[in-house]
Amino acid sequence: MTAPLDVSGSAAEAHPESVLVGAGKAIQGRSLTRIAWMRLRRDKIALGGGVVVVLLILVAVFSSPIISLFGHPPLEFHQDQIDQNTLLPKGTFGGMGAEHLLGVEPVNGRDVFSRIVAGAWISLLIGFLATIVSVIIGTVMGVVAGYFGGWVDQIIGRIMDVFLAFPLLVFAIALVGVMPNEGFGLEGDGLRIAMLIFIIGFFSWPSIGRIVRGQTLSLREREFVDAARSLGARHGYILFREVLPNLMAPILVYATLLIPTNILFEAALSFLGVGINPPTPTWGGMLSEAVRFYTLPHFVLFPGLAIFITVLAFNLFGDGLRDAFDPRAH
Amino acid sequence: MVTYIIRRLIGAVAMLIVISMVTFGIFFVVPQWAGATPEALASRYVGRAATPETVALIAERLGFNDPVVVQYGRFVKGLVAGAEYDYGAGVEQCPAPCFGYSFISGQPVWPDLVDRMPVTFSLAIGAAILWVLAGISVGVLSALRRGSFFDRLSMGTALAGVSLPIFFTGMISLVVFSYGLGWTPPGGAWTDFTVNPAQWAYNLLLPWITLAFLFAATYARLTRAGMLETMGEDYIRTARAKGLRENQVVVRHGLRAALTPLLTLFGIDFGLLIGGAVLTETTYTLPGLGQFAILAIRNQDLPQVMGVVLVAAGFVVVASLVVDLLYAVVDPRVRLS
Amino acid sequence: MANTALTQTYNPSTKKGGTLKAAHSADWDSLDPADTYYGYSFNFGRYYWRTLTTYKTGAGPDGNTVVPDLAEGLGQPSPDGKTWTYKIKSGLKFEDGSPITAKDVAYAVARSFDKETFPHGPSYLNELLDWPKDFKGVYKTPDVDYKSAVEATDDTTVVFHLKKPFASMDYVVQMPMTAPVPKDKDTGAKYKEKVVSSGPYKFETNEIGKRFTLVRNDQWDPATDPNRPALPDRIEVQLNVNADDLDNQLISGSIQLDIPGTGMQPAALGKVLPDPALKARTDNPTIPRLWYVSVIPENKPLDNIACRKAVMWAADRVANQTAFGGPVAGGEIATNVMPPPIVGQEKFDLYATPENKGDVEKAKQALAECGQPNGFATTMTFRSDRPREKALAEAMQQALARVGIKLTLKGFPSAAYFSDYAGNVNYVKENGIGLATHGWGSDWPDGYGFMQAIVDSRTIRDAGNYNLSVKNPEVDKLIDQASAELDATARAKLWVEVDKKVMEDASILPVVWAKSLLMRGKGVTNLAYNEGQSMYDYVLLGVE
Amino acid sequence: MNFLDVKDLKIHFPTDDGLVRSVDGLSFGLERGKTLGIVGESGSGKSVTSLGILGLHKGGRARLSGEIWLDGEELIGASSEHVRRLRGKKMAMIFQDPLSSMHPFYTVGHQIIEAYRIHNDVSKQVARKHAIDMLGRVGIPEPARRVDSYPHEFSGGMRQRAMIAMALSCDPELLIADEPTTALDVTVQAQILDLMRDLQREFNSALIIITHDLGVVAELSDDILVMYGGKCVEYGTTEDIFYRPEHPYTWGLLGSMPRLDREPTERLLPIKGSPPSLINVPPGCAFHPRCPYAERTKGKADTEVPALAETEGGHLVRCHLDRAERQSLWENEIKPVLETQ
Repeated sequence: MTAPLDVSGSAAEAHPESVLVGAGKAIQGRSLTRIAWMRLRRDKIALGGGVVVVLLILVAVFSSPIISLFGHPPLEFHQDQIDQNTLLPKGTFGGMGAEHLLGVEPVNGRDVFSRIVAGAWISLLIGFLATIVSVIIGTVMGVVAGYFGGWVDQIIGRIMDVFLAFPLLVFAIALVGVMPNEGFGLEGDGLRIAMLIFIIGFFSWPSIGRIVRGQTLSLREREFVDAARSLGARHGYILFREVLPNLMAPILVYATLLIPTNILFEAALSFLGVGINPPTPTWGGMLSEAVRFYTLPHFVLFPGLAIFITVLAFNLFGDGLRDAFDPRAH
Repeated sequence: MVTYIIRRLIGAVAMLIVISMVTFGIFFVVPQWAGATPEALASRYVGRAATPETVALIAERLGFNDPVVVQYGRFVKGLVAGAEYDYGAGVEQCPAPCFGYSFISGQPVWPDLVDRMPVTFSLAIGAAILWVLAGISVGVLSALRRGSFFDRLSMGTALAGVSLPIFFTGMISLVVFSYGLGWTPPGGAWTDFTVNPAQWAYNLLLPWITLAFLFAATYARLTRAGMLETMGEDYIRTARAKGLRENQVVVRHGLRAALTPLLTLFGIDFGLLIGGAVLTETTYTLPGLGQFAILAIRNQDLPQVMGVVLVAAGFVVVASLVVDLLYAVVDPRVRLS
Repeated sequence: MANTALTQTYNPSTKKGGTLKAAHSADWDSLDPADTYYGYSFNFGRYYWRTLTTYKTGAGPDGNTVVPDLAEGLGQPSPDGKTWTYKIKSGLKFEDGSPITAKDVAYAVARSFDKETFPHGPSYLNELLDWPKDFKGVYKTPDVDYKSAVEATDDTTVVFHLKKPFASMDYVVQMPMTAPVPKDKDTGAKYKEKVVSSGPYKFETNEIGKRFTLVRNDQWDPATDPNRPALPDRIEVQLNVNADDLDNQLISGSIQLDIPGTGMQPAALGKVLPDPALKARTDNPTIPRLWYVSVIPENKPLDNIACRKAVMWAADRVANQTAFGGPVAGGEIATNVMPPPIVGQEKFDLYATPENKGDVEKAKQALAECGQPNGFATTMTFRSDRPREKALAEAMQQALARVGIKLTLKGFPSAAYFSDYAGNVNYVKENGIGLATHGWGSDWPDGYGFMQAIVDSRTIRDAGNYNLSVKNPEVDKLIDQASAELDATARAKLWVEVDKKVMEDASILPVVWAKSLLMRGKGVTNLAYNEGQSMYDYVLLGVE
Repeated sequence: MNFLDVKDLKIHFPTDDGLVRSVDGLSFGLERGKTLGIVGESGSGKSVTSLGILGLHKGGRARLSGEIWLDGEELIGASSEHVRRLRGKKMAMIFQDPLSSMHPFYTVGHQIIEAYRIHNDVSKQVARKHAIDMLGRVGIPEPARRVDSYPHEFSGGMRQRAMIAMALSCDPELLIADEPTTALDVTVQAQILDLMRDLQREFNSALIIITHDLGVVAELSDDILVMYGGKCVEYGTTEDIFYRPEHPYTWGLLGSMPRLDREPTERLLPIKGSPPSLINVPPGCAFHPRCPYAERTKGKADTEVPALAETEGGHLVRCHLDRAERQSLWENEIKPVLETQ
């Protein structure tokens, strides 16, 4: 938040904008993106979140080399590390050490570090792509509702209400539970991931939809849209050339904030046992196994921390982004 | 006002119909795409080593041989007019609203749901009280001391709070406080309020706090944002200019306006929660509606799934209606028409 | 000492009184004797029902044999093995004081026929007895006389008429379908809410899905019942208790009995096994249950026996055992189908490999023989809500990868596993399912009781199959031969033959003969492991 | 000593971007029964000044210095609590936008009653009668009924009347009206201004009217203070400002006055550019970047801050130009343009 004058509200007369405009020449003429970037650069915490996000993406993208450097293949068994009777890792702290950085899993002795690194890939992939699905559906629905208004808006509003009233998690579980294992030319993990992306994305669009609708409503009343309309521009032209470009900033901001929500959604589904099929590692899936082995701190903590750090980083970055684009929306 | 309520109720019923159709579709149409026959569906619900004759009998009895539309119609009829259940030695009436009989237990669904409501209600109400109190007070204090150490600390904690999945915090809390320190009861502990209120509260303490922490984080963030916005409003300046004491300015003029938009959110959150706190109940193995829903889905017990989904959706619908009515009371600018 | 209760009665006592506190981590399928099919339910039910015969109580190999309960002696077969007659004792009474007669037993058997009302119960008698064509159960066709199947020829004689000779009738009638039900108190599917007791205890309260309590039934006459000492005054049962919490309560002593008796959760194992004091309180029997992988010959290339053998050779039995819980909590590495507690079982190993870790060379040879020298790809199913089956699938995937067999793993919910997926003929064919995780426990400890349901190809139907892999006419022929053989020793030999045929066919990959790690409750007296029940003998228990 | 004396008032806000000097050395005085108009563009510091007088910056981030004497009491050094007691009773304020300045959730009556009861220990019934009375006095028809209406149920003019009623409910001796008519229709504007004049006479209070529009203060004010960049650039009687203005900025303001005979957007003497940044105040005369006559100072305007100098009879001007030159510019160049038509 960089609004210069915010004196617990009492100096509201000295409005931030007047100062910004007055501070004048330096800032005038710069695009909203540039201003946002300037604000963001000053927000150390958000930048920290952003750096972690970038690191996580790098980890996910380069998971294979990282694993081959520091760990073992995530599916490889190391039952020599396991006590045959209790099925728990023989070593202290879950077998943590140079060989297995974060210890090994009970029963089969798979390397926890490698599985967490490999899990990053799934979490981020689903988080990102599901968000894209939500953004596409949400933007189309929001723009259509906001731009055309009237009964179209009414119907879309009702649909959003239905989604809000849905016990979504229960529903998603039911849906994933009865889904077939082949289809759309995909099978196995590929189909499963595609399905999770679609289901999570499909259930998360109303939040974006509402925001886009609101923004479109206000954009529709602006002069430049009026001007374009009075010049006889077609709906398509106005939507794509006038409305959508102006929606990019809010969409970007709320998409960033939706990613962590979707990552949590995926983790919850995996936790409840309806995520990706084993043995492909996911953080939620690891946590659900940890329930049975709750006495092993390394097995409970590391996947949980992985989720926490990822979600927190996205939240920090998204919050900063939002403040940068619209300080008063906070 | 009355017409508004009636209109909203009609809308709510329409919404529930849509939800019930979609649920029904998921459980009947999707498996049929996958090639399930009535016998295959029926064989889910019989004991092991059932003969083909048994399976055919069960398929007939559960009505799987009828078209989906007829099956759905029967479900709706049961809801509206009640249904009859042949228990062998006689026929039992299941009065409306009859959500049918569980395929697995053969018991009517509704009493089972009613049975589990107190658990979820207790969980939701207790947690709601905690998170509203904690979230709002922290949010208000943060807003008033903006930029202070308290503000940074509490907002940092809140952001961490919204980033922690409840099945992780729940598990950690159980491991530490129940299995480690032995301060709190283990997962699954539940005592009815009417049996022993102290034990009831003691058993729910950990789930309450964990669940409340998650929501309190969100509410603290929103309260703070709302407070900051409100305290910058012109009417707050007016109130100060009148010579009103600062605490009265905050409470009478600031808080009321800042919290009103939270009412809607609270309605939906609370409505969703009393329909089943799936993750919390799973983590703490509490025998509430959320756990019921998960078990029903695992067992593919359609009448139970339909029952719990509709009840849950019904709660949200009712909660949002109540909230909208309350909103009109709180904010005189809102007209119900 | 660990394992004491396997061979002798631990802490023997005849002291009466006290309350036995028991808990269950889930719920009963039903408390109705006609509608239940769990071992613990058969075991526990004897508190409130009596059947024609019952397993001999107590520890040791005798526990596998049946002794009379309601009946005065074991069943009398007719020379052709198609009629079995049981004489019941006199002076028996229901909890309301009314006498128990042969009619009540016959009625109970007849009512259990109605699988629409009682879908959970076993259907052996439905298939074995010669029911009239027009009989649809005592509720739908109350006027049809069912005496062609079961009849009470007088107050003390029950006669069963079978469709074909059957040797193991004494084992079948120890199941609760023969527990008497008074016709005038029968409320069909609602009977489970108020079961009329014929045993030493009766229901005081019964909140379905939550808890129930049993108290003494003063109409039960101990003189008629040498099997049940009936020590506690009261038995309290909690249902749907958190499994981890249940273990902890059992360890700490706040409950004394874990009703399902299938062993402890991993967290408790990690606590109990390393602790000598706690370990001393455990018993670790092998139970008549096999965990196995069906190797389904339905799809290519597993229709070729050499490819199935490649799977046998490639599997890492130690990894499989670990996946299933290790040698203590999981079980003994299984080398053939029939588990050791089955009467007449013989252990043999057609696919012995060094250290049981599999033999890559032999597997590759078999693959070459099958025409798939580089391996092949197939799919393995498991029940997603069962962590051990999941671990087994993962272990199989790792082991088979060594020889180039690529497994895709697919988990399904238990509820629909047999109906829609692994037991559904079309699904298996269309989705190229090659391997499927299964488990099977015997209903009684002889070859028929264990094998028939999982190796007889004639039981295969469209959906809901437990067996899809063993489809061998020779096996079927041997089964018929064994069923009709009235000589016990010869019969046992025939079942071993069946076992060998199946293993030669390489259509079942045995994983473990299950063992359960049972913990004796604190303050429990007179405790013994019963082989027939594969659990502690519940009716013997007393409390200090 | 005047009833109100403001001496060298400075109100600064430290921000991430630097120190914002919203008000930078402002002095003026005002007697009971007199009216002062403070005129300037938005951002010139006029509203910050009024909030400063009311003590509404206390507790915030603002840094205040200088002296504010109200009826013999110094306010900047006084405790917040003391100033709070004076607020609403001794000094009251009317805000620009009556809709946003009244709490939307409370009835108009409730808000007036609240204002009255803060400073008067009376029962609710008494306060309510007083509120109805006040509403009647500001010209609201059927006050007994309208007292229970919510602000959004009033028209804009009515709301402003209600706002005035609220401000006057405790007979304040100093009344500050911040752009009291900006949000209103032109016809309503006149009514409100009339009302304020009448009420001021009735209550004999000192009145400060803050506006960007000289037209608003023309008839009402005794004196006028022109602010630019946080400083006073010209001060004088209304006659001084309208007939003998000496600061080029004042000329610009006069030229910007909307007149009934012209389009509202038409300006005679537009002031080019935008108001100065309060962080990086231009060196020298704050107005010089926009001043058409700046070059006549031979560079002085760029470097040296002009002093506020008295010309005659209390007329103060802050300008580097000679007085003679200013007078001649006014007479020869500006006045003729303003008087066209």
